[in-house]
Amino acid sequence: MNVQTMKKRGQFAEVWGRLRKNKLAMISLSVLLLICMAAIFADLIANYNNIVIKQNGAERLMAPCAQHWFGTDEFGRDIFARIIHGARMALLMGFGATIISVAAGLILACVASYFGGVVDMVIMRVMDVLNSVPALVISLAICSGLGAGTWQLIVALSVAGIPIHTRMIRSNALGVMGNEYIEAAKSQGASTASVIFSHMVPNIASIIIIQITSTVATNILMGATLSFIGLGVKPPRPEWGLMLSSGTDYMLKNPHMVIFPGIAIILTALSVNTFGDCLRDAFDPKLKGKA
Amino acid sequence: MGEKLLEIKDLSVRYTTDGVIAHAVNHVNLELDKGEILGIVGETGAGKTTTALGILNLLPRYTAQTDGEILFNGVNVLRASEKEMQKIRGEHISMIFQDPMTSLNPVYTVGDQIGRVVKIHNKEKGKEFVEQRVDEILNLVGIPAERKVEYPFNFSGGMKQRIMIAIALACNPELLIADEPTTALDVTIQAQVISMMRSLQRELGTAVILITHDLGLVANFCDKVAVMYSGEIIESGAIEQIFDSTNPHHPYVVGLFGSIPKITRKTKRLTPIEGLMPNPASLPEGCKFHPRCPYCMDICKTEEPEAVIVNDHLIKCHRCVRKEEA
Amino acid sequence: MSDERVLVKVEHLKKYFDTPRGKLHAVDDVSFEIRKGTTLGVVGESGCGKSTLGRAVLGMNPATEGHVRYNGKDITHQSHREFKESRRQMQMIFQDPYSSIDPKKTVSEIIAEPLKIQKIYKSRKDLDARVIELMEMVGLDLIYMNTYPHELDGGRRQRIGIARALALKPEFIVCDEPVSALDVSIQAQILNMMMDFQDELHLTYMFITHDLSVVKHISDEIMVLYLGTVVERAPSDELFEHPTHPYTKALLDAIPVPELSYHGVEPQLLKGEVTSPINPPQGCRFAKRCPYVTKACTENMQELREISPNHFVACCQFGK
Amino acid sequence: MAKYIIKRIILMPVTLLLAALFIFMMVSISKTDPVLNMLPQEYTQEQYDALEHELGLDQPMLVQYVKWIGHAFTGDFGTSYSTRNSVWNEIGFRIPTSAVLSLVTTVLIVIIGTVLGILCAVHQYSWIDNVINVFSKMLSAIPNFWIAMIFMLVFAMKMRVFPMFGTGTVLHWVLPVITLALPGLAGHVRITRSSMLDCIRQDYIRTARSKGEKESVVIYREALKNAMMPLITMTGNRFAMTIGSAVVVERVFALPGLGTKVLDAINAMDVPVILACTTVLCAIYIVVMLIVDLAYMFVDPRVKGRFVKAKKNKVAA
Repeated sequence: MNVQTMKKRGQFAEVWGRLRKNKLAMISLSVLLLICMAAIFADLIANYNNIVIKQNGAERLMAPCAQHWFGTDEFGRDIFARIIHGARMALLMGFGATIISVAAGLILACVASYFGGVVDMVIMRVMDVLNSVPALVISLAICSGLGAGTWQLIVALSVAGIPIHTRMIRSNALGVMGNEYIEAAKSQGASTASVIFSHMVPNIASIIIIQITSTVATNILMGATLSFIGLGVKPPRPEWGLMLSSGTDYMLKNPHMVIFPGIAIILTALSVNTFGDCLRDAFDPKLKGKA
Repeated sequence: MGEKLLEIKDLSVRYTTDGVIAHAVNHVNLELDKGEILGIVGETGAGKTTTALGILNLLPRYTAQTDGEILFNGVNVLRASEKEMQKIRGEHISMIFQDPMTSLNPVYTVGDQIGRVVKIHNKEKGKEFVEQRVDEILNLVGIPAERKVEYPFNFSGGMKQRIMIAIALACNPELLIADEPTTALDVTIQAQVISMMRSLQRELGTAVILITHDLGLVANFCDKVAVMYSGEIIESGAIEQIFDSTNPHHPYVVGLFGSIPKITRKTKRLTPIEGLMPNPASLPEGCKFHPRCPYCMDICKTEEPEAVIVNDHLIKCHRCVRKEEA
Repeated sequence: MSDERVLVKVEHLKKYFDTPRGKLHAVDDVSFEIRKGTTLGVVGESGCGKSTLGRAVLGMNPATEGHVRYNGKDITHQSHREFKESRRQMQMIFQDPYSSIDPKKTVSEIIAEPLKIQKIYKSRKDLDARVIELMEMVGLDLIYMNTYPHELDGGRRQRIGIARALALKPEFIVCDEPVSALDVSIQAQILNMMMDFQDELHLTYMFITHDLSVVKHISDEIMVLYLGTVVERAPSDELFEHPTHPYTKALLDAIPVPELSYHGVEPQLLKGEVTSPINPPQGCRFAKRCPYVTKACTENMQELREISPNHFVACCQFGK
Repeated sequence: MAKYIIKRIILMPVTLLLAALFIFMMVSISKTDPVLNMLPQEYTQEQYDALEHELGLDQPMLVQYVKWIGHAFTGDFGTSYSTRNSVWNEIGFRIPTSAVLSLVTTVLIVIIGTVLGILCAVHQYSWIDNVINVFSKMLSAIPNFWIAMIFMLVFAMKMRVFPMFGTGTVLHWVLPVITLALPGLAGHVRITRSSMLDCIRQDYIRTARSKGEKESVVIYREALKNAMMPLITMTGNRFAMTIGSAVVVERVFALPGLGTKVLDAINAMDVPVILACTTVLCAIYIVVMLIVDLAYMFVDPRVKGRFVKAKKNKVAA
């Protein structure tokens, strides 16, 4: 008995439909995909050992030319190759740290909003204390504790992000918990897990996705900042913040060492931010309505 | 037949959002005399609130297009300048809204908000006149004047609606539009608010347009009734004509009366109207009610019925051709 | 009043909530019985505790004091397993069609949820067949099986809620203001459908509402609540013909009746507003607003006294 | 009212203590052993133990924390590992620099951001709105140390309009404040705009219009006061972000603030100085948060009302 039913258009299919119509979203998405491609195929474009790290004094501080599109740095390494490899680091920091802190935030928020009472109070007080320490200060403390390095940097960025995400997801989760369909599920004898995962999480999924896109950009900037002040990635690994920090000394005469990594950071952060905004409009279009 | 206060001539309102055009109000004609009480009845989406906002010219500027005229004391409100409208709103026409909980500004005191409307329309008068008027109107609506320094969150739903009425009647307007004023209130509080509105109406002689979906309220409070269905007035007349079951009525009105459980009689099953309100973006051809009408004829599907008026009792239906009433 | 066996018996049910400003007496010493196949109407204004009572009877938030017996078995405090087991007999229909349906699930998933939790059907085919059967029962077009609730109007969403409640073939359904959020014409369709189900499936309803004309139409017996206490209980016709408690009289008088004879009629108004349920004073809760208040009213709690067959009133002025 | 203030004031040091504990734990789990790099190349075990005991590193972490906090309250942050003199001399004079930089920038952001945000909200979808929107999107994607470098390159090095490093005249402060303010400004404008738009869509705005109010009065009196509420709490978060990025801007412009000191201390693993700087930064932030909270309480009638009404009820009952 084939029942003529409307095609099962999931909510995400609908959102994708709206996104496709939005020019800005497509541009920012294509830029983002380009950067991801660069990150994934970095080894094919420039071999890590002999181009990205090998120092060759002869071609020191060359301005952008045919052979080196973005010129070379103080050790004669090709900046274009280093930026491509740097993309890998930026995306790792951006998405890696965000996923960890949003996941931790989600778990803490779900536990806090579902059980409420003492559990909620304890978690929230811990978050208040963490929140009373500026994010960068948290990262400074963690970097000084764990020392410099890639995974230490990701840990620092994640921990700095947890309080904000927990607080944001919790307020949305409490909003969802107030609805009667949660009470209806409980009235059917549904287990705690099924109420959280089959009812609460899908309803806060759109908020989490919007939060992820906005935090990725922040983490990319924060990661570059920490590397810039020497607490993030250790040389000789190629990282945009690190390249900028070494570029400060030669800035006056060879500005190219400072311009290109900066543009790379801005391009990535801008495309992620723009895509995040378009995503938010696509998720609940009525927010965009006229006054 | 008193002197004409408000005339709505062939009013149509269309909202366009994201390319979709919704016909909220289609060719509405209404009249209201001084001191008269008109009830506008209809279900969700019938265009009641849109008509009311049209009278105050408060429709959203970008998305709403209006045709036809709304004459208030001879002035066409739809084409009036914003400056002229600001003189009329609050002083000649005022409005109270459905949800008292959100209609008051949470960060200003109650006395402040009532005083604002008095100050706007009596710029030349001093501060004492405003304060004295605020105390006076607060007592009229049954709220102790010393509570005017408190904020809206200190008041219950019923009290907030009284404050809204105080704001609306502070400048003694000629017309008060009440958009479902008591829907959000309990029935005993509704009785208090309605009886207060009735005494104030008699005392100040204000004309009232009461928008509601509760036929009982209309029978109790109004002189004239207009029943709206998907943007059109399908039946209107004095309540003696509408609530008299011996008169012929539009099938929708018959269905409405059939859908309300009676207190006085024991009925086993209600006789509801089948189907749902049509979508304003894709209204059916011919008579808008034909998909749900039990007496639907072929002509109803194609041709829009004429509004037949027999001594002030208007019915818009092909079937209700009536002999000339005495 | 069919003399069928008593399905639900509630004895001295109390439900208190602790608030920073004191103890909130949501439900205070309420007792009643519901016979199988009949409908008990519970009516009262906002804040009278009718919804809390409905949820306490179903065991969703356990009572502070008193007992609820279903078919003789005490179900006041149940373990999660017992609670889940008893869902096969007891279900609930919620008030707000927009908030009681999960917007991120399709219509068939929502209706099938109780069946999945109770793991009744092994194969997916049987499950779908049952969902289709339920949708046809409540008058939902099968085309909507895979649509999302936000595309549907209030009336259809409430039908989904009813289908979900009927999924496990329950005996007893608590309806918490099922039609209050709907338009008059849709309301009539839903009420007719619920009364048909009562006759066909021999259901027992506890119908909670603030709309007196609706409660008179659908219930066999009506209980009037005020600030957590029962002020009057009687068969529906008896209550409307001889309302005795002052609050019931004021309530009935305040309903606007759509008939010409009521034009311009001034109802007998109550003074003031509902008092706070937090740390309520001793004696009758209605004393502050009652036109016939005496000293006796404010001293002791008023018990329900039978003034005529099956007609109980909690007021010292009557039924001496 | 007083009860609320006292509660907040008591809560402040508790939060500071807990925040300091968190930082202390983070910093002290570091693998590098400070005692080692203070000893000469070859050293005997006794010398190691003596120094370790002198620095108090042999006790369990909790005891160290309590001792450290005890001294900190009296202003004695212990002795710096690298310079061997008291930490307070190292950082005491730096606190005003950091505090002034962050406060001035935050005030600048809030004032300009609020004005621009309101402009965007009132003229939604007009050219002003689009221009400011694009700029704020761009600015929020640019790391502020990069802006700092570019400004220094253009204004200080090439055009020599402003001095490059150090403090002294007001000119020295212009570039750091601007570079610190720009990214924060972007965020603040967007938040003000959305808060204003939310308030403009509320029912009481329709009520105000039905009173015959002029449109400007409706926006700037009825909507604005409600939109200000969330902005006050946002100022607190803005100050936190500004303190964070001030550390970096100080490094670029070599301003003698806590930021530069803490960065050098981290490289040299000078634990007491790290602890002192980070805790002082936290203290500044927490004090400002308290002020913001109290300001919010005075402005929002609902919060204030909860206490005033309680008093009045007692009188009335």
